[in-house]
Amino acid sequence: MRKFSAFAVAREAMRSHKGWEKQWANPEPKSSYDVIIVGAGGHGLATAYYLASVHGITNVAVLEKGWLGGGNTGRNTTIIRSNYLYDESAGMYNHAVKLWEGLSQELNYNVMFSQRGVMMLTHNVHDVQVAQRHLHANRLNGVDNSWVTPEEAKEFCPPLNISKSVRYPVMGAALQRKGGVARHDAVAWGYARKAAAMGVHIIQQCEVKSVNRDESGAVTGVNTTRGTINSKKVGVVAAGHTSVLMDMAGVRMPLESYPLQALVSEPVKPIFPCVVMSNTVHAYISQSDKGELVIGAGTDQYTSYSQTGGLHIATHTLEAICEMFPIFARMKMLRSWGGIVDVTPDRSPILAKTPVKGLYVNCGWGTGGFKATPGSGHVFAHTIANDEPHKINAGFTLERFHNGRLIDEAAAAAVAH
Amino acid sequence: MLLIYCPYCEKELPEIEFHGEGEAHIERPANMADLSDEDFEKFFFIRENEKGIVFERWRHLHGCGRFFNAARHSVSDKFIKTYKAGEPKPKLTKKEIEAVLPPAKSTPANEPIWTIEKEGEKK
Amino acid sequence: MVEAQRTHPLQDRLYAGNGVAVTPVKFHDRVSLRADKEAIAGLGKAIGVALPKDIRTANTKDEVSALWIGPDEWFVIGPQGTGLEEKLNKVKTGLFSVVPIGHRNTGMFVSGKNAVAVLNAGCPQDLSLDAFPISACTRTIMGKAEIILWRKDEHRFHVECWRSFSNYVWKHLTEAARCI
Amino acid sequence: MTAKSPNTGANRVAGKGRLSPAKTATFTYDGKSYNALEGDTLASALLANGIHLTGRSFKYHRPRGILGAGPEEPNALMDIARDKARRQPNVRATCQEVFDGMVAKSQNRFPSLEFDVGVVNDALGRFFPAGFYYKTFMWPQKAWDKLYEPIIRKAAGLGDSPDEADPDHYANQFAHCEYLIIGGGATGLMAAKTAAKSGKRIILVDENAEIGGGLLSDASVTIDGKSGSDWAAEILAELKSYDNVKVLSRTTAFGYYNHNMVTLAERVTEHMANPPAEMPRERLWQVRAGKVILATGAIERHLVFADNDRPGIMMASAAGVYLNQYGVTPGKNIAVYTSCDSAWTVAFDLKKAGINIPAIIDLRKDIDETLIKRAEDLGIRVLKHHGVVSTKGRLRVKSIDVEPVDGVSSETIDVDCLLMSGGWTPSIHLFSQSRGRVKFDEDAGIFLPDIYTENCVSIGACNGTFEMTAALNEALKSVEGKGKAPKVADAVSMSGFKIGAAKSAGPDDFTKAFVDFQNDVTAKDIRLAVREGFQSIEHVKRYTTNGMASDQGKMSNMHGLAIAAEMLDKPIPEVGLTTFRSPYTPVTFGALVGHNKGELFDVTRTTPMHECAVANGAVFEDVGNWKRAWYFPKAGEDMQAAINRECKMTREVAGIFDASTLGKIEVVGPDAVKFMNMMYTNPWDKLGVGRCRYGIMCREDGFIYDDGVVARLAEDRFHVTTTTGGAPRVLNMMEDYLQTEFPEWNVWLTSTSEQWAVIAVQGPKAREIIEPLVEDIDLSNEAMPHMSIREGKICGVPTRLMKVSFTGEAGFEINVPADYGREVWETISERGVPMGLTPYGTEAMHIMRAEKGFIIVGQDTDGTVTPQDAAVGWAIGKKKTDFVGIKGLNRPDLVAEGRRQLVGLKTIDGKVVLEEGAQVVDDPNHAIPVPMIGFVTSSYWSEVLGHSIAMALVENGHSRTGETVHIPMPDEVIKAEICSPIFYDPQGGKVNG
Ligand SMILES: Cc1cc2nc3c(=O)[nH]c(=O)nc-3n(C[C@H](O)[C@H](O)[C@H](O)COP(=O)(O)OP(=O)(O)OC[C@H]3O[C@@H](n4cnc5c(N)ncnc54)[C@H](O)[C@@H]3O)c2cc1C
Ligand SMILES: NC(=O)c1ccc[n+]([C@@H]2O[C@H](COP(=O)([O-])OP(=O)(O)OC[C@H]3O[C@@H](n4cnc5c(N)ncnc54)[C@H](O)[C@@H]3O)[C@@H](O)[C@H]2O)c1
Ligand SMILES: Cc1cc2nc3c(=O)[nH]c(=O)nc-3n(C[C@H](O)[C@H](O)[C@H](O)COP(=O)(O)O)c2cc1C
Ligand SMILES: [Zn+2]
Repeated sequence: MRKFSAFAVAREAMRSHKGWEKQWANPEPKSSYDVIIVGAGGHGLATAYYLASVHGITNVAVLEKGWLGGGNTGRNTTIIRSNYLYDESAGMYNHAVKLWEGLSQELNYNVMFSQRGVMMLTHNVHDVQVAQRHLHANRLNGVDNSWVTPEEAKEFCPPLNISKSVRYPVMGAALQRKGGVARHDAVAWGYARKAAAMGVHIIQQCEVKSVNRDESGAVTGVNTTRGTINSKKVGVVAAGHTSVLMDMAGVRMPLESYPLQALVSEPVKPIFPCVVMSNTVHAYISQSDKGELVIGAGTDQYTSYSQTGGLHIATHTLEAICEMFPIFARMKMLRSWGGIVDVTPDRSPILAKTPVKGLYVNCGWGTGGFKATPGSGHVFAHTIANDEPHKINAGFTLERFHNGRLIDEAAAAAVAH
Repeated sequence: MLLIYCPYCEKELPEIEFHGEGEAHIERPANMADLSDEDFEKFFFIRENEKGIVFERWRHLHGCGRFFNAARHSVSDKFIKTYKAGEPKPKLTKKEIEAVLPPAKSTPANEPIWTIEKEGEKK
Repeated sequence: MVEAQRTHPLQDRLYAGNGVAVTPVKFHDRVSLRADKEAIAGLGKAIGVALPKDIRTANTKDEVSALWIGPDEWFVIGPQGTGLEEKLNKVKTGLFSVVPIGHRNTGMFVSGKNAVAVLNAGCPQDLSLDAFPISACTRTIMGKAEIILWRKDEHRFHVECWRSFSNYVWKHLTEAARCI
Repeated sequence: MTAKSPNTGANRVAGKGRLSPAKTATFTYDGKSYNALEGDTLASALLANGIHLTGRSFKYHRPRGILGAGPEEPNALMDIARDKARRQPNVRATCQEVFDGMVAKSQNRFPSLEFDVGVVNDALGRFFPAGFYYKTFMWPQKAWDKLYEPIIRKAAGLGDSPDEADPDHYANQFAHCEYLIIGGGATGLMAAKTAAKSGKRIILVDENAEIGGGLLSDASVTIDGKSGSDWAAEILAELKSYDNVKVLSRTTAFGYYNHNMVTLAERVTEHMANPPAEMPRERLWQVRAGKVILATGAIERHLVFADNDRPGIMMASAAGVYLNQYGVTPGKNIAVYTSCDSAWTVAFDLKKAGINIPAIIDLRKDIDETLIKRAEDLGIRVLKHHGVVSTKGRLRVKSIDVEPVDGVSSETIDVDCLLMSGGWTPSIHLFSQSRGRVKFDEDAGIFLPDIYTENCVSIGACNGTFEMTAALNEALKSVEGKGKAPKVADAVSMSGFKIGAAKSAGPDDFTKAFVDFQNDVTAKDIRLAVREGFQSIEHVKRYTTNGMASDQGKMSNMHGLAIAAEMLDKPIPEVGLTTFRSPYTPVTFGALVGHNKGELFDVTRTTPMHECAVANGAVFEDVGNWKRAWYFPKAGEDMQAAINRECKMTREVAGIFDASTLGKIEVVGPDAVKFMNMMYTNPWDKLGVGRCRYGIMCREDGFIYDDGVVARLAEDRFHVTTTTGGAPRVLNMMEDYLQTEFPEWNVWLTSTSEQWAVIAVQGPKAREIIEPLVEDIDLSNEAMPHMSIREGKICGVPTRLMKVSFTGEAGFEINVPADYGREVWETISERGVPMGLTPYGTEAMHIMRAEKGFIIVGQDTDGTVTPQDAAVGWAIGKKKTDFVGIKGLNRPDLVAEGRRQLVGLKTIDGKVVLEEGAQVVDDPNHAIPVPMIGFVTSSYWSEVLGHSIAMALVENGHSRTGETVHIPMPDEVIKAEICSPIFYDPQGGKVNG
């Protein structure tokens, strides 16, 4: 892998950029691999990369039905934070943030991780109680998070309307300064490039159609639109499509797949310096390096694999945006789209072994898994390599749904994303 | 915004009058008290989450208030039919299913072309 | 001791302009009536107007009206002091539930040539005469509030909502009227 | 209005165009004042005044001019203002009509449009290939957000965001019709005319100010023997006479959603000099159509060649529009570079208007002889099978170099304007949004509608039917019309096309040949992306950002696709299109928000006694949609002082509280008890008529879902109360079970939350205060014990009077029909206040219930707490064989050791009030992460007890009474003792007064 650098760009400029190599190859699938990862999203690619870099397992195929990074990774609003309530979550997301901090250098790919701060607004007494509970738990878990007054919030985010006369005045906010955003595409591409360089096969346009198992029930491989590919270890990292894939192996999942929409405005000069989210009025917003306001909407109320949803969901969010930031009412929506989010009953992910020998699953990230990408890939690689969960994902099991040991970020009134 | 036929109001009405109520045909076990943990998990947590024909519950919350069921394709988001609560899961005809199959989008990256066989595979 | 008087949630309100008038409906008796098949006929007799079997329609006799809301649900409205509750509870045949909601609900009339346009600013239903003829009624949405919509005439509608939503619904209707 | 006979520009062509020279308007552009004709777009007005230069490009800051005449415009994006607050960036000068007093500014330049320091990016352009930022700015690690990112951000972004709240308002309209016809060109009009007679409801929309589409700019065509524009005008007049037809101009269909919902953005006042205050600026239409007729036409493509982006280089069809519609010529010496017939017609029109046409350069070998003949007759030089290989001129094109397609000898031609045409791309945006599937037509080089998934049809140019007669026949058919289309003569031919790189943009050229103008994507960038392994068109799009600008690639996508396909050596359809998404053109947030702002942003619910609280100087808190009186500060009192007084007075004398927001459900029917037994953990059989009981409701998972007091009014009638926030979801859950699990049970549910105003009168003097106001009810403890209900009268109106207490004091909750609430409250106050009756708010209520250890669902529980955890296990009917939650409750983890259980906490230093949400630990000195064993759910200063009180969920709390735990705060560690949560009147004698 030839190194990326300002110097390399200058050198290539001199020969009109003829010298760049492919960032990843498009190999024909081999007949078998040590590990198959299903799904070339951020989490799948990261898993493959850490299998290679941490565990020395490079005979790995990542199978992708479409184009790599084209799932939720390629359509998310890229909010990164770790101020979750429960110890398990804090452990997972904090682990991820640590990895984010060095990721561009580690991958030699600028993922534009920008710690501009994530501010979560409170609008009523209950919001404040919930925020305080998070703040105290975060502090004792070593997670950065602090309380700011409406005035401090305004200073941190000038477009914010803190007038007392609005319908739901801002009563303060929880601010995680280490939180921020990253460039979604770059994350997928960076992992793909480095993983490919270490020998991982990324096979696109290759849809897994069924999962093969021997008489003992153990996994032996998968049938794809590009033929049968064997492996004793298969990791499913298919987000919205997890139920479909696990079904192929006879495992039923506690998941539902909903459309989640987002939209961007036309690009403007820097106006919005951070990330702001509000659970009570349902909106979250940031400004990308290209200048668009990136705005996340909610899920539609029915399950769907269509990557589209109703306009009323997006407008509901824009109402909240214009209420909190009245100066944006004359901005224009440039494009809207949807993804398919896999939602668990307790809104926490599943990263675990399954009842089927050799089958591993990483799913249930729902509306908020982009932030976890490096951490998730890192511990999932560990789980596959050692057939044993890492202590960070030990709690994110499938069993919790029959013993009831849920990690209920939803019930604890945590917010999405 | 979907258009949903309410089998009680006997009319196609806008989605915002309705409330999605999740997967249909999950009966509450009569012996709830002594259900096994596995069976409770199946009942309360496990979902079909079908990519294809889904059977789901709706409530005409801001209308007649009735709960009812629907058969819908979860990729085209088109309804095959809606039917009253308590009615058995309908057997869908080939014709009914074909009518709601989504065509592939033209980009090769996107969904494969849907065929009746694909539905057939599903138990 | 002086008897406490009612306070109308839309006291002293009035809007007229742009081909629409919005006016509060004065105090009425209202009942949420739920009944099984056997009871229907008797209940109708009791209040002097048959409970409509036709979906989404209202029957009116004298000043008492019964609106079809759901398969076993009717909204009955009559002038204050009609004694709807008492009359209905006298019925002996069939099973039913009578719950007075005269104070839960508040009404307003929307009338004029632009009435439909004003309603459709927040109500997603097709309100053309074919889809929603005279004396049609339905529970539906007005912006972010639930309402009962009842067409009294081509250009005259009766809108019902819960009292704490009435200010919102009023504001929505009048704001829409301004924008016509 | 402006001066006597204002000069509206040197480039007006006498006798051309459709605007009345009488009406003029004045506007400023970059500070300089100009005149325009009313009806001018900003673009036509600028061109009339000889201005091409309108902006700087995104990345290289290259000077850019007006390229098109419609919504596809990538370059001429302006900042348009009426006044300081009414300013909008990135407005297309080609769509925005000039109004008198309009202030327009160019964007993305510093310090000025003519001299922009950003151009260094252009000189250094080769250092900024596609995706360069992914490859650099990585060292040192910290420098990204601190140093590089701010620079990149400053350079990126087009206009400046508005900086003041938008004073305008916007409207929404739901509409239904049998036919929604999108596009008011020849085909759309034909369809509308035909359908109108059917009497069906028809909506015809067009994004332009004037309806007529291509016809308006077509000088030659005749239909029915009339000029195209006259024919259009006649139909329009006819349509206006039908009241089943609605015609909306300035209205863009921007989204095609499920089940034939199409959304329209109507620009209502943006063209007016003084919009009436009442009028909305824009209106959002949400149209549910029986059938959608797509007559959206086609958009002309540019040609991809070296330096094809200089100001003065523009689309041929645009020049046709400016000349024939606005009477403006874009230049005096105009060459035409094309691969499509329609551009020839434009050349002829210009020539006839007296403009010099040095040459028509056509890439094609064989060209329709009649075109060549007409060119010769007009004395226009024709360069067959030639291409433009370079252009000169910094702020405006000066000259072009022309070469035979397969030759080298180049010739320089001086021009002040160059028109180009790469042929037409059908507007299939909306069709694709409807999730229809397209197919590729090799011969015409266009994607066309193939499989439809909604009830819609494409007709005319958007269906690839460029021949007008055929298009009109499609229109007839689309609405089940009979007969034949009117006779068409001299229609413009639109055949001939070029997609991808033309000569001088080839693989081995070092030039900048632009594919996407706004995002500065060149042919080179597309090739680089493919070379680097970005083989999916979706990857190419994202790596180069081709088609991601505010024009969404209306002109560039086909070129990008063709260049990528060539590199990949794959046929175009195999590479495929990127996904079309809503909106078709950008839509103002305000329009999407519509009425739902300010007062209408969300419902504000107030209780019947709200005005009484206001009169008492209440401070309100938001609880869901409700405004609830939080506390009642007297002059000079802060919150703490007020609530201390409210608690004290209530406990010593009496307090009055508005509890109307509590949810109420009337459960009626012979099976009511059976139903209650299923819904609540409690048993209900033994609850006598006239008695009340506190009930707990779980979900099947066994966690507390809601609670409330339930009163039995009759054998078959219960008055159920729920939490304020829980009311709707509890009723929904009850209905769910009733309708879907137990439909055979005879019981009905009705929400009575708002039927009853609820006035709580609590405290030692409560009875004394209300007794004289009550009729037909004996209030004595014997006749009416704690937890009972009676029906009778108060203040002469019916009441459901409950003897219940959420404060621990003897007290009543008086339910009266809501409209009476206000006067009943006032009457009670008139009598009680002199005796010391004190209004108290939700905060005092919270304190007093906490002093009694009563939980608040949602504060002391969070959806992970079982009745046992919350110390209300007694509310579970031990003998019951079924109720919602009976299994969930007994799952392994819910009965396991170490669950968090609700306890009281007494701080060792009673003056210290714990913070709600503070975490409880055993070992405060433990290194981070510190194991947490619970948290504080409720905490208050208790004035009555003289010390702080708190409730907390603590691991194994129920068996740890008396033990000391630690609550670490940022600056200190607080010690507290685990105790019973019942702090006040543990024996509970007070409720009996
Ligand atoms: C609109 C939106 C906004 C969001 N905002 C945020 C946010 O702000 N912050 C945050 O942290 N998270 C956010 N999320 C969630 C986040 O995007 C996801 O949790 C995360 O990207 C999941 O990554 P993944 O790699 O697991 O899934 P994906 O990126 O979806 O990858 C799964 C891949 O599996 C492939 N696949 C599926 N089936 C098959 C098959 N049969 N064979 C082969 N391949 C298959 C898919 O094509 C896909 O590429 C958002 C999501 C959406 C949709
Ligand atoms: N300038 C020309 O020579 C020219 C241009 C177009 C069409 N034609 C010919 O004229 C005949 C009929 O043309 P047509 O009617 O198919 O196309 P048209 O271009 O004449 O009309 C299409 C109209 O639809 C409008 N439109 C497009 N998308 C819209 C949207 N989303 N919302 C609202 N309005 C929208 C356009 O502004 C345009 O006014 C065809 O034979 C075609 O070949 C000629
Ligand atoms: C953070 C972020 C920023 C985006 N910015 C733009 C943009 O500036 N312009 C644009 O056309 N699309 C933008 N998109 C949307 C993509 O074009 C595309 O809609 C999205 O990746 C979903 O893919 P699909 O629409 O092809 O299904 C952005 C997407 C994300 C996640
Ligand atoms: Zn209904």
